[in-house]
Amino acid sequence: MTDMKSSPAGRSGAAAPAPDPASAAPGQTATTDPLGAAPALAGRRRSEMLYFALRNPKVILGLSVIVAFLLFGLLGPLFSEFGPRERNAGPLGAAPSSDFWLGTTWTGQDVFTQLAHGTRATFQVALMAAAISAFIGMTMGFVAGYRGGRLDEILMMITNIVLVLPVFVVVIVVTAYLGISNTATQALVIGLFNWTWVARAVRAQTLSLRARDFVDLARLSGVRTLSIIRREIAPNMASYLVMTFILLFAGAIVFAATLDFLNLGPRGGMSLGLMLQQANQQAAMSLGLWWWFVFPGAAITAITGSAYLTNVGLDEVFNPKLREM
Amino acid sequence: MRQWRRFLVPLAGAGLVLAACTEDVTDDVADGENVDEAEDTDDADSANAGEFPRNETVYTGGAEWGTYEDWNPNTDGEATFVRGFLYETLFWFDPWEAELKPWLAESGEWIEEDVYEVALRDGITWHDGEQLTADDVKFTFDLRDVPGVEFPELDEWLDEVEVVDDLTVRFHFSDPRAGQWDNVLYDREIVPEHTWGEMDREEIPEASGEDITIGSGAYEYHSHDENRARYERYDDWWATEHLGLEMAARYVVDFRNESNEVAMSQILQNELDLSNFFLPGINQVPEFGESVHTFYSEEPYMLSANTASLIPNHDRSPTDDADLRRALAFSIDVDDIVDTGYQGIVEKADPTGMLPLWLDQGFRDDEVVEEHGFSYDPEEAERILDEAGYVDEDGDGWRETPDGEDMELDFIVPSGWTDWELAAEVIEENLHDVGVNVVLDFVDPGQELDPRRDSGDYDLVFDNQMLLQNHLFAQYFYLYELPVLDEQANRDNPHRVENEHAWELTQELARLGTPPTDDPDDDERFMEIVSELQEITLEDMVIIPLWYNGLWSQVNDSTWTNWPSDDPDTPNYYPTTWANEFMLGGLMTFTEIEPAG
Amino acid sequence: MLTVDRVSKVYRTGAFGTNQLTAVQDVSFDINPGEVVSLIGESGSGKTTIGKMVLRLASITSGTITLDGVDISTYRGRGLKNYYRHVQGVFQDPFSSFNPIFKADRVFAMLKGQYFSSMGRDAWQHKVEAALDAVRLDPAAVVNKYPHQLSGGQLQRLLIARALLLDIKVLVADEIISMLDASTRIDVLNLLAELKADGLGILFVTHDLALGNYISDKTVILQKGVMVETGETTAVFTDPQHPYTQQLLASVPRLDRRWQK
Amino acid sequence: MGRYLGRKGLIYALTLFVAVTINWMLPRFMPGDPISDMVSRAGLRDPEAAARMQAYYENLFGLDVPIWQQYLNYWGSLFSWPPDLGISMWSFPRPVGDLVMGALPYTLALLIPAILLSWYVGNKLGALAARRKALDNTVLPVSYLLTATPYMWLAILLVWFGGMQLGWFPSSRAYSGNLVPEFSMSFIGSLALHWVLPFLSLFLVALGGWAIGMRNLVIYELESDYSNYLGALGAPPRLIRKYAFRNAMLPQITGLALQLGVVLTGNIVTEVVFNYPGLGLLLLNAITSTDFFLLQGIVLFVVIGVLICNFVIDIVYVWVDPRTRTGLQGASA
Repeated sequence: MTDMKSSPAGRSGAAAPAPDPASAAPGQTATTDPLGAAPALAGRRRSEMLYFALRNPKVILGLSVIVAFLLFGLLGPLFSEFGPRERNAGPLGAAPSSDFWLGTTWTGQDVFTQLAHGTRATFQVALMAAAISAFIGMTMGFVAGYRGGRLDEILMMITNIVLVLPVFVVVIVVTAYLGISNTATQALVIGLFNWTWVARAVRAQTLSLRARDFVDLARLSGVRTLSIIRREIAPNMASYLVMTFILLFAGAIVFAATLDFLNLGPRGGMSLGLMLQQANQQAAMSLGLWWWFVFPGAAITAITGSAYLTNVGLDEVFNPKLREM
Repeated sequence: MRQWRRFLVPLAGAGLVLAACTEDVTDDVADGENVDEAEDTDDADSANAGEFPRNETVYTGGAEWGTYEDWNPNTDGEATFVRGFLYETLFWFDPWEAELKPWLAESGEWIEEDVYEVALRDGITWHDGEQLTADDVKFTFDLRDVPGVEFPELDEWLDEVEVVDDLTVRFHFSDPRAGQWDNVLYDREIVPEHTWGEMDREEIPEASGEDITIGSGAYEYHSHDENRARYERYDDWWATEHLGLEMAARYVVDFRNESNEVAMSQILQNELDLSNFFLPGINQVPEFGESVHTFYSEEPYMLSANTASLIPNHDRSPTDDADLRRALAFSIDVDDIVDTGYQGIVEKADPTGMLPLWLDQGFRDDEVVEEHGFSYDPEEAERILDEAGYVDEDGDGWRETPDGEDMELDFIVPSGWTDWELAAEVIEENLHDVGVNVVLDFVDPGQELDPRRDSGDYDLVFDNQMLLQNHLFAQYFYLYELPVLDEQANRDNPHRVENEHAWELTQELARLGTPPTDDPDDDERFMEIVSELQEITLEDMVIIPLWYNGLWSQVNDSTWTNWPSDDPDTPNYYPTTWANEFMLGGLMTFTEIEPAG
Repeated sequence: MLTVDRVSKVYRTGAFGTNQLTAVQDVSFDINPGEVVSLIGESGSGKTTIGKMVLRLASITSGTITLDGVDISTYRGRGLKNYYRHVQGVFQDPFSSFNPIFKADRVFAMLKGQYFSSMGRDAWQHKVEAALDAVRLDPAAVVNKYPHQLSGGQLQRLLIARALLLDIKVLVADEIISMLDASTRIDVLNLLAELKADGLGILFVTHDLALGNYISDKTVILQKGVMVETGETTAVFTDPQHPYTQQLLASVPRLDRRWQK
Repeated sequence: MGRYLGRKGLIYALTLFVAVTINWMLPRFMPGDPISDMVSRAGLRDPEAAARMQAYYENLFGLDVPIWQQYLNYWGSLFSWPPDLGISMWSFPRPVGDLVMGALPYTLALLIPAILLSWYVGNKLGALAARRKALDNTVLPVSYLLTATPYMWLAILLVWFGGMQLGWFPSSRAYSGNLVPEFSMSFIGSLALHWVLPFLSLFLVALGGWAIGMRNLVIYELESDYSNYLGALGAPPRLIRKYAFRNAMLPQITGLALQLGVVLTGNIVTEVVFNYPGLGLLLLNAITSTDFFLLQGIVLFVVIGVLICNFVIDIVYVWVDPRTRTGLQGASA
């Protein structure tokens, strides 16, 4: 059962605009037109793609920021002598200074340390959640698009049902009932509900790639279905899959931060959302401790914003029409 | 696109108007009758029924965490001000002097060993003009056997309520628990028989009471929605004539708030006059000392409302071992909790757990505390542990039990209660320092904490139900009440201690009035019992008192002044709106405030 | 050798397959070694569907297709793989037949992986070169090239060479020259003629009557999925029985006549 | 068109069925027993009284019948009028329906203007940006910044800056403390003043996304074959832009449906930050007080609301896109 939102018309990428219910970026994939991009890709070697990618200022800027934050999350904690929740690390509620670069919280926790640990946890959750969403969404999309028929109908029915459900509310409810004890569970819950647009988009493209003769030829060569999807179809969508993953990653960051902010996240650790939650709960605004809530929010914004930027850049790389604009 | 614009712009506003309309409608449906009534009784100068002039209105908050749905004074959990403003009690309790003061009652005394006589004030009327008489008092107390009504056990020791005349009531007791009875006297609101009596007795606990908010108090019900309840002054209040008390505020609006930080911004922006929220950091905002005040202008800033303690489970190994409990008591650095967790807005608790009120009354047995008390001393803690056989044999850094088993204490902490989370983390560090492995188990406060505490599924837990009450018996009821049930749901004895002797003493204590009474023998016996209970409690280290949770109270004096404080020029009542503490001075607070400027 | 017996194909469309579309109805013919059977019809007549059914790329709704007496629809897994050892296809659009992001000779590597995994490198190289030689392609010109760097004719010949690597008995050639330049068409046709001479059975799917006439031994004419005429090519073309065939033949432009109003 | 809407209707009906069923199942099959919690909270010492209370509540919440009957009753109560969503435990004994209806106007007052205005202004901005390079250079980065901003952060910044630093707007509640909801100028004025900041936090974040989407789509359309063709035919640029804009609108309308869930998410955190008494805050209250019946009621309401909005958007789509009317694409499988 196809519905027109994913019709194999030339604009199918554009017709699945809201990439991610939590990412708040409706037009993000609007111009991502992998079917249009495929022929462009066809004539180009991958190294050539990489060449363009590494010369696209958007990709460079976006990736640098993400990598910088990743490194900060990985290495930052090593440069701090404090624990993320350690009280009295410094004076109480101190403004940023040379000793405490990002200031301290109301109980004297070091904001820099919290930010480093929070960034690490946020990356962990987001990468795991994105991987889970990507796996489910792509599997559903590939299988539905490749096998077609009754299976396609059933899978798309499931997808459409989950698509219409207000995902965040569902996740909140599930979280509330189950209680989330660690980052892996949180990633799993986010991942489990955040794949629908991936499934639809991947299916639409699989559907169109599947109609190409080279797929039939692979079958005539005795290649099994799974290998055909993996070796013939997926590589043709590689650029799109990469971009999908980036969007999922950005979405999962916001998603996890929002859950943490509502105190529905894992207990005990530290994340960017939790920092915001604690700042809000401990009235950082009233106390005038702006550094407590400005930095974690800015970090989330910077990471997700950079992910979007990278995506736009990649879009230009894969879709030369855009590059000329 | 043009037509789009025409279509959209009004839509933006439409949502707001919709909100206004719908609210209006639900409000009419919910309490239309009462609004009409309020308008009827209004003087001609009542300009606008929907608006409360700022300078005639007191805004309060911090007492209501549910919703304003329970207008039934006969059950627990009523909406804020149902006790005190609408319905009143016979007495109120003044914690400064530790004595009951007459309220609806003119006087009350034990005329026989087991008979207590109350004389009501003359000329008290209900809001609808009916007289408040002894029959109303009898009606109120005769509800004691209805399941679900407050004081379910009163029936076990109060035999009969006798109406002598319109203004005199005698209570005949099978077991005259004087101390406990005082508690009932200032806690139980008298309700009018002519409204509540029309209901089937059995249905009374389930009634919302919203349609019969007729009390005797200083304020009448005005209206409410989920987030606020509004009260309007009752101008024929009896206390004006009898006690010369007047309520300066014509309206009182009480807010339910979602969170402390919201209350913080509201008190700073003069959107609350009296806030009974826990507002950590209130002593650090620029407004503090200017427009915003607490009871004390310096540490500890707050009066003490209850004792927060670490509760070890007596029903589980290894916390059933007094030596271990004692070692825990010595290893906890309460000052650290007070200084960093609370930034000095609470006070460290006395080892006996007694609230300052009782310390001031001289009930602390210093000798006992000297011998059995505790303070932060990790070395002593290690010594006790070593001696009791809690040593680290396998070298993993953690002590094992004397039986050689691994020891891991399960400490359940309500997640999201930041102050308790912090305190728990301090304790975790402290215990780790002496080699005791404790694991913080952050659980959902509503869903998991209460059931697990009540059923004894924990090793360690915080609790603060040792409350500010009229008599020390309450503290020892909390500590020793028997029998221990599968579900200790009434909040007493969550640590599941079984000490028959202590329980006997406690019950005996409840029969004695707080000294000084008219009977020196009783007073002597009272002191004996209290000393012995202190000794048992400390020796057995039943619970580990940590700090006094504050009677959180912050005021903004921009609109209303003369709030209670330790300044001799101001009243010194306990300024709280919490339902259980309101008759401890909260009500008196409102009789003292004055418009600013 | 390959027998198509009363084969039909019905597509289900719409939600839950509520609509049916009959693409092929009761078609029967057979192909013998060294025989070219042309399947002629206009677009939508079901000729490609038949080709796909023979190649097991589309399921058979009813009827049977047998190869050497074995029903091909029974093949699964290894059996199917073995079937493809004997039956192969070449399609209309050479560019679509190659995965655009890989080099063209990957189609050989794919076969090596599936069918000749034990064969040594040199032996394989030799075999590929022999196949390329058979289709008259210079290895140096086609190996290590991307599809877009090659011409349509080269690509089609690559595909035929690929099929030749296997031990094929039947080749399904679906419009294989319709997208080629006129100059390369004849080369491919001549190649087919050679293969036929070597005993290969060929199912030649085309919309072009003249081409069918030129190449085939037997002809099947399809109209809207129904087989309207079948028989020896010469018989069909000289003495068409069915009005549709007659009409078709009458409408074929003839090189030897001028177009007249 | 009928077929297209029929198919959509089928999806929605199935979604509703699944959502209602899951919603019904959650409190019954998840760990924890709400009724026991409620009884234990009442703190009865007498086990007999506790048992009586348990029975009373089970009867009250309809839990004293076989599970299949509970399920059927659940459906029955939904289709009765007014729908019976049960009784709240958090605000016992108020009906869940009452609570939801009380909170709904506030949420709608935030959501409807935020969604529609952000959509309108965002699309307008995006279309303008696609046309003017100079504008594009400012609109695009700002839009990316906005769309990457988490709702709660923007809300916190607005509270801090607009509410605390500047003191221009109240930063919590829906109307001032000295008012009673009624149809008066002062009340509506207060409502409007309290509405500004939470509205802005929703509006701004959503705005960015729409602007980017529209800009990209218009550029895409302007570069498309038909635009080039029109240009080659000598059509005036105005006309080409008009076509491009019209075509670019279509995905933006579909996007509106998909965006619904996102804005709803933002709405929850925004209401939490601003203590705005809408459904989001109610939802969180239901969760923190483990009021499963209220939770169920809200979720059901939200799901139905989202389904209705989706359906409306589908109808609008049919109205805007002629292809759906002829069933041109609806039939493709």
